[in-house]
Amino acid sequence: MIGNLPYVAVAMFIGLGIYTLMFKKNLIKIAIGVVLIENGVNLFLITLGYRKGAIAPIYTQAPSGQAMVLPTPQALTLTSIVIGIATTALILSIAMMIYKHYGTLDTDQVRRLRG
Amino acid sequence: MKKIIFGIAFIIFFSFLIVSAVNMRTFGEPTFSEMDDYFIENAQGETGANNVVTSIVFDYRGFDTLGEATVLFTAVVGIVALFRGVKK
Amino acid sequence: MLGLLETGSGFWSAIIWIVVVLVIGSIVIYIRNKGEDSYKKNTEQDKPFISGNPEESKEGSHLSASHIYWGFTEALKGYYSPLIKMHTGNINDYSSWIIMLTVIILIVIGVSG
Amino acid sequence: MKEMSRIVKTVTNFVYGFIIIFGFYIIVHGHLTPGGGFQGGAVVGSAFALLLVSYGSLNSKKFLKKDIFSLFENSGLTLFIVLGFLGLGITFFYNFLANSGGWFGDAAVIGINPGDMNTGGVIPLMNIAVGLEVLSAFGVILLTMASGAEFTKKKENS
Amino acid sequence: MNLSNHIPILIIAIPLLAAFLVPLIGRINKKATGVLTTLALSVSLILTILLTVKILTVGPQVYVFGATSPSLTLPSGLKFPIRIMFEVDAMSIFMGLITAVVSFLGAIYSLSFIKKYNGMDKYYSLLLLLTVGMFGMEFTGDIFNFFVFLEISSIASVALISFRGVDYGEPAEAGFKYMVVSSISALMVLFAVGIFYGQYDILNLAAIAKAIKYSQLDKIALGLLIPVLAMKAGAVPMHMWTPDAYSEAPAPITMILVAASQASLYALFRIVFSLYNVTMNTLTVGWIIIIFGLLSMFIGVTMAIVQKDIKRLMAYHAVSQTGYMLLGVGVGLAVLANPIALQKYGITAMEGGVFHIMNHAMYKGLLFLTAGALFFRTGTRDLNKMGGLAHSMKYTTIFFIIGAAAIAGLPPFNGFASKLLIYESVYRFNPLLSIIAMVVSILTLASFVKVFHSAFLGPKLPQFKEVKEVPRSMVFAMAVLSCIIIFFGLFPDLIVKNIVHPAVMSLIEQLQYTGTALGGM
Repeated sequence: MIGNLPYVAVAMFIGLGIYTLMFKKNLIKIAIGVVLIENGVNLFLITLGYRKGAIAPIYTQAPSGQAMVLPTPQALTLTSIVIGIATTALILSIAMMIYKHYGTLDTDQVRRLRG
Repeated sequence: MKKIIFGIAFIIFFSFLIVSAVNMRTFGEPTFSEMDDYFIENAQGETGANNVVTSIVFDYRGFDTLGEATVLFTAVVGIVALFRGVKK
Repeated sequence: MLGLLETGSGFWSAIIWIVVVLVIGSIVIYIRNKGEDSYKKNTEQDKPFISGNPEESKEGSHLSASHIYWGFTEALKGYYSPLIKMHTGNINDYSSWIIMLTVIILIVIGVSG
Repeated sequence: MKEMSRIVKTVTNFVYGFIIIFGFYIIVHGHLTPGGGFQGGAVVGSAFALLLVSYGSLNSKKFLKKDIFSLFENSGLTLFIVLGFLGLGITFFYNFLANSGGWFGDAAVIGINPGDMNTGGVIPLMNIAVGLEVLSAFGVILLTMASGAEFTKKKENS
Repeated sequence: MNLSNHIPILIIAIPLLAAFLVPLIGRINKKATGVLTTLALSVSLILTILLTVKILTVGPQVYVFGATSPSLTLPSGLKFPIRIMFEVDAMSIFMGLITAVVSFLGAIYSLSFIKKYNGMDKYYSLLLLLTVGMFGMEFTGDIFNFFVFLEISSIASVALISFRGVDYGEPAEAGFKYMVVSSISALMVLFAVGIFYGQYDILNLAAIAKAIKYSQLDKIALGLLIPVLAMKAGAVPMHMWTPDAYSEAPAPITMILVAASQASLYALFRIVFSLYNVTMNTLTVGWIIIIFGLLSMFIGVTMAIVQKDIKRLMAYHAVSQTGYMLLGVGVGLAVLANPIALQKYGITAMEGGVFHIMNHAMYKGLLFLTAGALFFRTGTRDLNKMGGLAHSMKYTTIFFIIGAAAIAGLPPFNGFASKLLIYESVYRFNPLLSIIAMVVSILTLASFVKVFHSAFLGPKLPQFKEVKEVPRSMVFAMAVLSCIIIFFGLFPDLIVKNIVHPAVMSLIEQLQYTGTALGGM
């Protein structure tokens, strides 16, 4: 159990993000919730690649005789971080646009489309 | 009322997350690592790059990287299109 | 045969259907063309009869969309009012429904094995 | 955004060149040391963010041009996909330069070594293409959102 | 260099290259952007048709990126693929065909439709990127690559939905809602990818399918994947983003969005059939999908009846029609472990569901285009303000009648053929489901009668005196779709036998899918 603490941290991240999405009423806070889930998932991927006592998978002047951590999760995380940046930038821009037209960021008022 | 139901749903979801976290394999001891061991051993010979992560990003999974650059491009075009009427 | 779709318990062919419709349609048109004997053109019979009331202007008589099926929605009020209330348009509810369904499906899958 | 005090501007003037050079170092050495096109591009992008914050969005318009950034972005991406297309003789994204002896074509020493710039095949070229794309994408995003912020604020007051 | 081996990547790479070039060309000449887009998408369409012919005659195709040969999935001595690969089988190319047709016609329709907005080059670039994302989702054989393309398509569609966000608030609101829900779905997919990677250290779909053990964690991954992909497809009760997004996007984009949500539906089917298949409890998961289908059908159509906005009404119908697909394929899934029932009615039900995907993309696309034509000329989407438009827009009226008859399942149009397959096979599974499906069909007809009456019939209204027929490129796009609908309606057996049946079989036979990627081990 205690060895799996990083996974529990991932669960906390995702849980907090979901909580923000479900119960917070501010559009910027919702964007933050999305970023929280994203960071949780990224942490999950990078956690999967860890190997005890291993070094980064780069051969340039590496210390000899040591195992290397798994490289694939690092590549995947890199990809998903950049995707996350793109998502966040777009969400925030749209939130700015909504603020211009509605004059508010409250989710209870940003609902002209319903029914 | 609605809030209570959703709150219960959230708590159950959170407990599922914790269960899956505890059920995950032990941290730091991957059970299978054949694909990654292949990369660590052969990346230098096949791509000539010292950095195994970079050789995965641009060679073995290069198409993902194209997709990722495309996502960034899409977001930029989308943001510029969203603010397109804005002068200064 | 071209156009013959096997459905497992029968078949469907649009070509046959069109032929049948053409035959029946021509019979109907034939009967209709024989006509009603007592009908005369350009008399009282041509005018619309609205229980003796005068005919409204053409523009005023167009029924707009929200009046159509008024009775239907009125009769099913008990079904519609909670349903429309469910569509709040609130983004929190959108994400909450997803989590809700995820939980239900996780439980169902977990129980059934 | 308003411009900030003279102290901030002076420090910015002193620092931003180093940040940009460091970013380009990370981009170019992506196949040898930790880093690569994305990371280096993000570092250069942070230099732009620093300039934008310290000089304010109106003043920084004079030296950060959105048009040039978007031109760079498109050309970086086009270079990237063209590099993918060039491998089409064998497969899309085939590393046709690796171990060929030409550009970036030296075979790497297997095992631990001090690093040789002239290795990696298309990887360094792709690093540069992606770095160009990412740094200009950051520039465009920052500038657009900054001018958008002015725009949305103005409407609120009127 | 034999180009015919490279068709799967060329279908994606050519629109992608065009998407990067469009902003560059837009600096020189704005008008050329539309032409370039149409050209790239037409090349893509032709290549898709060529690939369809090849797959139906030769068999599934794989394409490995960066390997020494396109079909070299396993380098010597390895048991699993290490590179990203495309795996295009009959089901993928079936969806790819829909994507190609719909996006090509959308681009042609846009040539006239988008003229009144500025920022044309960005619009076309995003349209191409959306198409690329859909193609990628359908062709890919790698689960992380699927996530990347899912994000491309959702970000491009968000940018297109909020394209009018400068001038109006509602498009920005719809875009925000769609962005949040699609990020949740994409991140849950990524979480599931992490779960698979952590257990098996593979990212290839076929290799995971071979290794899968249906452990506790696999169950959680399945429970995360089903709802989020069903949400992207617009299943009730997670459908609320659908009417918002569909009604606020420009009409040609709405047509493509329908196909994009079907790409998510395809992913759902691919994960359930090709990844898990009989390792899981197919009866339970089948019933989950059937219940999704029933709720979508019924709630979608009843909500549609009370709508006053024409595109919102059609969007609710899109939800309702998605229910038919889920119902048909769900019945097939429920009897997957039972070979006798599968032969008797399961395959027919799945044929109906899969055939309905294509039919729905065609007629719902046509209906959204007619709604766009009405909006183009009258400037409103409110049904209360319309009336008497049949006098001035004759072609649009005819196309609307064809589309409405097809969606309501009136013979001899294509909607009837696929609905008949679903009714007759589902009846043998459970008669009640079939009866509900028929009632929904009647209600669909009723609500389209309402649209037809209030928009097209009645006297010519004074405020619409100047209204005339829409420009030629819009009429062309609608006419092509109508011809496809009529052709499918007259000769459904050709389509079902030659395209739909192989697609269904490629879903059912998991061994064929894994064998193609892993060399029949």
